[in-house]
Amino acid sequence: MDKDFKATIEALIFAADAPLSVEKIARILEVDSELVQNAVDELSADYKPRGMNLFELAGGYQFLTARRFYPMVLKMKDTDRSLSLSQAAFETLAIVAYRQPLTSQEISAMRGVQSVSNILRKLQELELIRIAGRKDVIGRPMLYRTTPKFLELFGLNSLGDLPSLEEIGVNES
Amino acid sequence: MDKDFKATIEALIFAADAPLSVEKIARILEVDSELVQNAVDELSADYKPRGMNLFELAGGYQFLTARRFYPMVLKMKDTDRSLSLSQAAFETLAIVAYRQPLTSQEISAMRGVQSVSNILRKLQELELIRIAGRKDVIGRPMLYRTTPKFLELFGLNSLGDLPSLEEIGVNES
Amino acid sequence: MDFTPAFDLELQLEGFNGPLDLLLHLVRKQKMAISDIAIAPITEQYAAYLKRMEELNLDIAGDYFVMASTLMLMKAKSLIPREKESFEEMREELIFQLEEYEKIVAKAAKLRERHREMARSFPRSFKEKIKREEREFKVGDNGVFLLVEHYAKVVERLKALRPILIKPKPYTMKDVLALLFQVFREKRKARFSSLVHQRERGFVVYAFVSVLELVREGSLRVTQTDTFSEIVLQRRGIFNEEKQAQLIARFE
Repeated sequence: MDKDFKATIEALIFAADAPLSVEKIARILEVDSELVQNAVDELSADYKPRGMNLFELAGGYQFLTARRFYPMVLKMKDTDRSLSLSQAAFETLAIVAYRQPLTSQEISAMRGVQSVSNILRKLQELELIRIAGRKDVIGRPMLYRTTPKFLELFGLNSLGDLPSLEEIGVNES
Repeated sequence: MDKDFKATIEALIFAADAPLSVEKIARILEVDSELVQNAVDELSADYKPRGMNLFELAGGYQFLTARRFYPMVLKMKDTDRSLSLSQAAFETLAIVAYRQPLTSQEISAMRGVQSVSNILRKLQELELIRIAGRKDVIGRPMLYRTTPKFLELFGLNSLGDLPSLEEIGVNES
Repeated sequence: MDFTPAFDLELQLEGFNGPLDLLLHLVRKQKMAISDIAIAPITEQYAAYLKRMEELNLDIAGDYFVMASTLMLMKAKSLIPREKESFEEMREELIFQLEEYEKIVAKAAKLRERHREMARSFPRSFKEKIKREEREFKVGDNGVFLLVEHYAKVVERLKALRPILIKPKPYTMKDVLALLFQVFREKRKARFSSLVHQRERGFVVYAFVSVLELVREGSLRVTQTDTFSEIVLQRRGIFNEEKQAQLIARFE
């Protein structure tokens, strides 16, 4: 079999967003499906001992990490620690960062939502914000502030290092 | 070389979301960096004739489809990874890349314009540049730097790989 | 090809990225080295380009005009013998700026080329889910920017939602006096509390000041039997239009 033909198919399957069917590959390459099927079968065998395998899924083919290397991949992903915050959580964190100290009611009002208590709890668990006293009004609601860890994670020396709205070309009022 | 060792590294690079450094692989596998480097070099050679190649980018390794299959992959995907940036944005990015870290005022002066804040914002949205602290002068203006993603998208392993002026054909006086 | 300035300009319109770009284009058109730049003719050509851009109703950024005025200042200095030194300094500065800019343009072109080349290779686009959930939070390279962007969004949203407050027109002394005159044209006696019933504080103050004034000049008599008890007002003088105008004039 032509090596480049196989390599082209390899490239297509690798770059596809979802499992790629033999028919679709045949259409792209303008060749016979049978030819593609043979190449895919060969590829599948070639990849058996490797780090990724060719899986037949949902009527198509897709490269996935070989199962036996999952423990190592997990170890890698753990060291990544790249958990991202939801939009809502990021927005809440931004409000606390810029307006601290403030109460959860004040945050809710700024975000135009009923409650932010779940998000605040999550941000507290991540040690990004903390309770910093109570406001001297009826009900004495708790006040929130960012933590030193917040500064550290965002690479800031102090809250004074937060970019101002003017600096990004937005008017405050 | 142990086949499984190479396959493990293959799996890690394949499963990572961004270029993976030799040091990080060595840490995960708890082996010597040199050993990993040898395996990566072998892998790199193994993949030369294939559909995807191992690219050295942003201080790490990443699988990408081989350039020669571009027309076929493009046919499948319709759109490539080209950033749609204006000439002014490319100039601004070049200034940041070659002169980092520097302030927006310094960039404006080099481009002979009053403000580059919109362009900087756009480049930040694309994660090509980032805020990297403040300059210790009056007003403490923000300093900008390029990101690893910039290196990745521009095919650079490190900032030292930026094309030199001789390479470009301009005399540095 | 015909290279009249206008035609040339229309070809170039989209292309200029700022005053330095335009200036560099003019220098190259003259086939001059940057270091040999002749300020007087370049100033004229630059001005002609701006004029043409205006004629074509192009939205020209202020940056172009700043450069135009710098060039004109230089041209003026070049004609005055005692400004010679200052002129030379400015010229050197401009040459340096242009030379640096030329390098940037070359670098930008090279970067663009590299990117175009790189964009021909595709990453694996399927995201496999091999992850444990309890992971620590890590901030990306753009964390601080995302923070201020999110905050900007909140502020912008609040701005959009802010109701447009229609401020109630404040009372003037004139309005309050007019009301008092109306009351005492009809009545001989009135309670202060009824005059200011459900009125806001400002109105009450104005009314009280007006009453004091009317008492001072003998038009009203005031009785209050006890501290904080009702103030009763009694008419003593004349409450007509003429008197009203006279009093208002006094307050104005």
